[in-house]
Amino acid sequence: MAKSNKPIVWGLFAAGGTVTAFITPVLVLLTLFAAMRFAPSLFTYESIHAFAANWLGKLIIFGVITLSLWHAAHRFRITAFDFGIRADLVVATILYIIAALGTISTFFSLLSIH
Amino acid sequence: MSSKPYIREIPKSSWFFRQPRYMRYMAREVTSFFIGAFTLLLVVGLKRLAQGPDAFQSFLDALRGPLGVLFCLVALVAAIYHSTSWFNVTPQAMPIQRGEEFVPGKLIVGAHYAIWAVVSLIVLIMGI
Amino acid sequence: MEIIQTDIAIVGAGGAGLRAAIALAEADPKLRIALISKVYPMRSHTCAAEGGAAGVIKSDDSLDLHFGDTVGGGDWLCDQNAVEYFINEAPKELMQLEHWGCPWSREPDGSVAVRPFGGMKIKRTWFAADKSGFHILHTLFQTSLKYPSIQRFDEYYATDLLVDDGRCQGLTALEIRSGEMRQFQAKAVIIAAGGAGKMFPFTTNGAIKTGDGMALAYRAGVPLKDMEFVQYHPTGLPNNGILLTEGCRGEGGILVNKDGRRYLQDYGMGPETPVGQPVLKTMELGPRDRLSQSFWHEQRKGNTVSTPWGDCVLLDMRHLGEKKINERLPLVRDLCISYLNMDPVKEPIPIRPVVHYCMGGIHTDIKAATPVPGLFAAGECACVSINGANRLGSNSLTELLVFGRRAALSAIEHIQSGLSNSNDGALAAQAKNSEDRIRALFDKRDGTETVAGLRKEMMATMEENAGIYRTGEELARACEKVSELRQRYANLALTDKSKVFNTDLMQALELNSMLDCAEAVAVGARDRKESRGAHQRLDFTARDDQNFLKHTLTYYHPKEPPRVEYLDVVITKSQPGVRDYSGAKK
Amino acid sequence: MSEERQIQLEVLRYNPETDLEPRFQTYSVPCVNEWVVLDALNYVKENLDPTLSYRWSCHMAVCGSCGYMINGEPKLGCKAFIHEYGDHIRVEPLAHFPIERDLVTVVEDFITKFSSVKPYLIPKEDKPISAGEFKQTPAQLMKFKQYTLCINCMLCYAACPQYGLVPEFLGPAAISMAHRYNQDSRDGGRDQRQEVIASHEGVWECSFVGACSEVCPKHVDPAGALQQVKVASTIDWYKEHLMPWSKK
Ligand SMILES: Cc1cc2nc3c(=O)[nH]c(=O)nc-3n(C[C@H](O)[C@H](O)[C@H](O)COP(=O)(O)OP(=O)(O)OC[C@H]3O[C@@H](n4cnc5c(N)ncnc54)[C@H](O)[C@@H]3O)c2cc1C
Ligand code: SF4
Ligand code: F3S
Ligand code: FES
Repeated sequence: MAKSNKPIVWGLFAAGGTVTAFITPVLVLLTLFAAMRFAPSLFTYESIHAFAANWLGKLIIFGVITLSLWHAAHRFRITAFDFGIRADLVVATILYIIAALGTISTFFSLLSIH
Repeated sequence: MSSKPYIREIPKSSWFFRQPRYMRYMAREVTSFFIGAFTLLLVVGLKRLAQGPDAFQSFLDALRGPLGVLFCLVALVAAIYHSTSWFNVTPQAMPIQRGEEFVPGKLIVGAHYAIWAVVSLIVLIMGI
Repeated sequence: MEIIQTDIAIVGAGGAGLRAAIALAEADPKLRIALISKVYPMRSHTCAAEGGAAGVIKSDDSLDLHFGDTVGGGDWLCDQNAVEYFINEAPKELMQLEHWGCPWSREPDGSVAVRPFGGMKIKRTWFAADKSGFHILHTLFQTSLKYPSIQRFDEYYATDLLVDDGRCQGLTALEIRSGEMRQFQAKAVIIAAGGAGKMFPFTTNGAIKTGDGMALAYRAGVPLKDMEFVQYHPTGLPNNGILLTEGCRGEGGILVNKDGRRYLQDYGMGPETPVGQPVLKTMELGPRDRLSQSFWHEQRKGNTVSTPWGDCVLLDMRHLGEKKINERLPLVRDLCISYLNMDPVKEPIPIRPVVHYCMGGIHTDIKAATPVPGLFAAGECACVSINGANRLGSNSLTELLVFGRRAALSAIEHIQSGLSNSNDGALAAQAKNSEDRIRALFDKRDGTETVAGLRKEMMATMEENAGIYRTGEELARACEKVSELRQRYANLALTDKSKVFNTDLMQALELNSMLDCAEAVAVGARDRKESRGAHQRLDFTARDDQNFLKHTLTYYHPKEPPRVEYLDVVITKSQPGVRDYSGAKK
Repeated sequence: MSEERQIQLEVLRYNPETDLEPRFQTYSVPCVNEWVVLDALNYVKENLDPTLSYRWSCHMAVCGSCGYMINGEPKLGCKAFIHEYGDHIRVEPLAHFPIERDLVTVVEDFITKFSSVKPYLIPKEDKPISAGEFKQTPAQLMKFKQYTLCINCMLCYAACPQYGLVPEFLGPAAISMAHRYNQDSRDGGRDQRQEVIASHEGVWECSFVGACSEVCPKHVDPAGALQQVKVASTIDWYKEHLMPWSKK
């Protein structure tokens, strides 16, 4: 029997699931505040830039974003299947490409912030 | 086999209406869409940040509108549902055995909730 | 009719059948083994056994002690050479199960733990919490999956043995799913089809324990031995007969009557032992027959508690505490809560004696061989005579293993003894007869009797007349009634005319088996004019070694009651004595 | 406690010899409240309709024969108490299995899958019987004990939507049983089992719906076992591909 290659992504999915569980709600909450102009001081360019310019900050941002992306991509792949979309390979390819592009974009964005 | 067993078909795209627990499962799975979308939003935001203050400001402006608020609200519900459903099953996926006893699941879940609260609080304070 | 060629066919895939199959597969991988069972192996009733399996392992124990307990427990009706073989093999077999992964409960140092059991002088019962039989059965079933030479025929119902040229050469079985008959051609057959407790209405036995294996052999001319010895287990849930294991008492549970008195001290099992400190072979750890009989006397005296389900005494385990109950008796607690809505941690549980086990069965010698060459039997359906007049708790599970394996080895010896060629025509003709018999039952349209109706009458008869205490008069009535029911069986008509999974037909065949067994019980009991072990007569209250230190053998007759013969008990080193359960100090 | 109640028992009937498809048949059954649904079926069989077919044996939730869908939920007939239901109870054969007849399903698929995971001890080292037992402390026993409690009732298969959607999926009970042996301190057969478990049809078809554990009458928690298997298989994969030197 052929061994499945799902563990590659599943590791990222599981790690991402944990990270998002801890952090995403509060991030969304902050974004919501920003969207509601609730706490103008918060999303200032300076403060965020400062955070992202720091190596530790970069690492955190990279970790959170990429793991969340892979978590979501993998779970959504299965969700699509559960909704009756049987072209698993196509769905998986598209979703993983999106996740990969997001990962690359994040990487380069972070590189260019000094 | 001389008999002819009867096979009940399972509707491929509406099976989850059969039981409430399947609906709960699908709700959990669908959170991934919102978490994915929100994360992509962060990816874009980060890119704008890298492009300079003006670009970032226009990103924020685009966010500020009823649509942005609505999206954030829905994503918030999804994210919280994801967190709770994730924490509630950790003792199953990662049981901890101490000697002859397993650490009670409630304790593990409780610890996760506590960490969650602390992390959220720190980020919130930092953010504001 | 499809013919299936095999070397050895096993009827029954419970503990005994599976153990036999594995022994065959291990002995010679080239042997073709057909394992035939009317249910999937893990549904076999061995799964219900709770308490454990006896075998000498600890240093404070000895084979002699196990021998003494077993023979005395059996009221000296055991064949002592068989007992000796049994206790010698017992530890090896239990150890073998350990090596196959059985999750035995353990001591802190990692060695296997043992618990006390009724009638045993020393703790020697290996256990896996209170699901010992369950774990044994599943360990055996799962281990059997290792061996490709074991070919399973799940949900096949064996109907008749094929005996030609003076030896057993196969059997016929009905594939339940299709309703088709199959002929199994084999050089040897092992019957391991379990007990017959379902002859009685109130029993710990599952629906499948209908004595089919006994009836198979019986009809093929093998005598049934000591069938009158039917064991009542003293502690069954009153509403549905679910068993609360002897382990309850082994762990320290006590029996009290309506006044809270530990009444066992009034029946020769005293003096009273301190609560929570059970003393072996005394009070609550007396043998099952004695305990069940004490209940009967208490009931006569009006000392029982009345419940919606009849008179009961109380099993009190509260003093064991929640932790110990959860650890050692989790299933018991679960069963009490689920089926009686009572928690043994908080309240005493009403219980009453319930039909549990058949000491008697297919007559075999110490090698598990029946008088018909090529036919072997093991497990509860067999009577090698290690249980005598009363089986000790936890000897049966071990017996399945020891004699399951023994039957396998004997079958191989038989095959290797140079068998003449089979007369295929004669076998096919017999198989055809068997098919015709069942077809006739299936096709019959004008019958007046129903399966449920006859079964109810049989059960009522057995309960009323062949229970814990018996009289000659009642037993004569039972004989008459059962033989009448056997005749009325000819008038049975089935309602279900479908071939696929016809449980109406299955139950009709099972009823046939039970009626045959029931008659052997009744006749054996009527003619045994003494009281011994589980067979207690109010008109002959004493044991009579002069006339009845003998095995009853009943021989089948298609129309008439069975012929009864007697066979001497094998005594090697223990002369019949007094069964003493009165504790260390007298 | 023993009051009587008239129950409408609606049972799915199917006779392959005469029916094209299953249909419901309703029986009016006088039930005692402490009864289980199996008692009601037995009442029907004995008093109303001897043609009704279903499997059962132990009546104490240990043989695993009597799994049915009761009001849409996979249950053991002998552990579904009448007093937990209203006056209308619907009994169907276990979902996701072909119906042989009435409440009897075809279970070969489960048996085959169960057998395929090598659910038996593959000892680390050979040891003769005379050398005594493999030592195993209570703590080591505890590590896998829960997974030994499976009665093969297949309720988890009837609950698992992924098994329904992807019939090739090995399914909860089979994989939990493999996990049981993997976790056993005496066992050394994990690598052999992984070939089946880590395959496409193995543990990776599970999306952690969790329904299996919710319906399991023996609290085996197959869902937990499967997630643990995934974690271990993932670690395997990373070890194998990122640290090839760590392979023995
Ligand atoms: C509730 C309970 C608790 C017990 N607890 C203990 C205990 O703690 N310790 C102890 O030592 N003993 C105990 N016993 C006794 C012991 O469990 C049984 O005696 C033993 O399990 C019988 O095993 P077996 O292999 O002979 O038969 P079973 O396990 O009953 O198996 C019989 C097999 O024969 C098959 N079969 C029957 N008829 C046919 C047919 N016509 N065609 C094809 N196949 C057929 C069945 O399908 C089944 O596979 C207990 C018994 C009960 C009921
Ligand atoms: S895991 Fe539970 S539900 Fe599944 S077969 Fe085993 S006991 Fe039944
Ligand atoms: S329900 Fe099915 S999807 Fe997994 S967690 Fe249980 S096996
Ligand atoms: S009858 Fe055995 S599990 Fe229900």
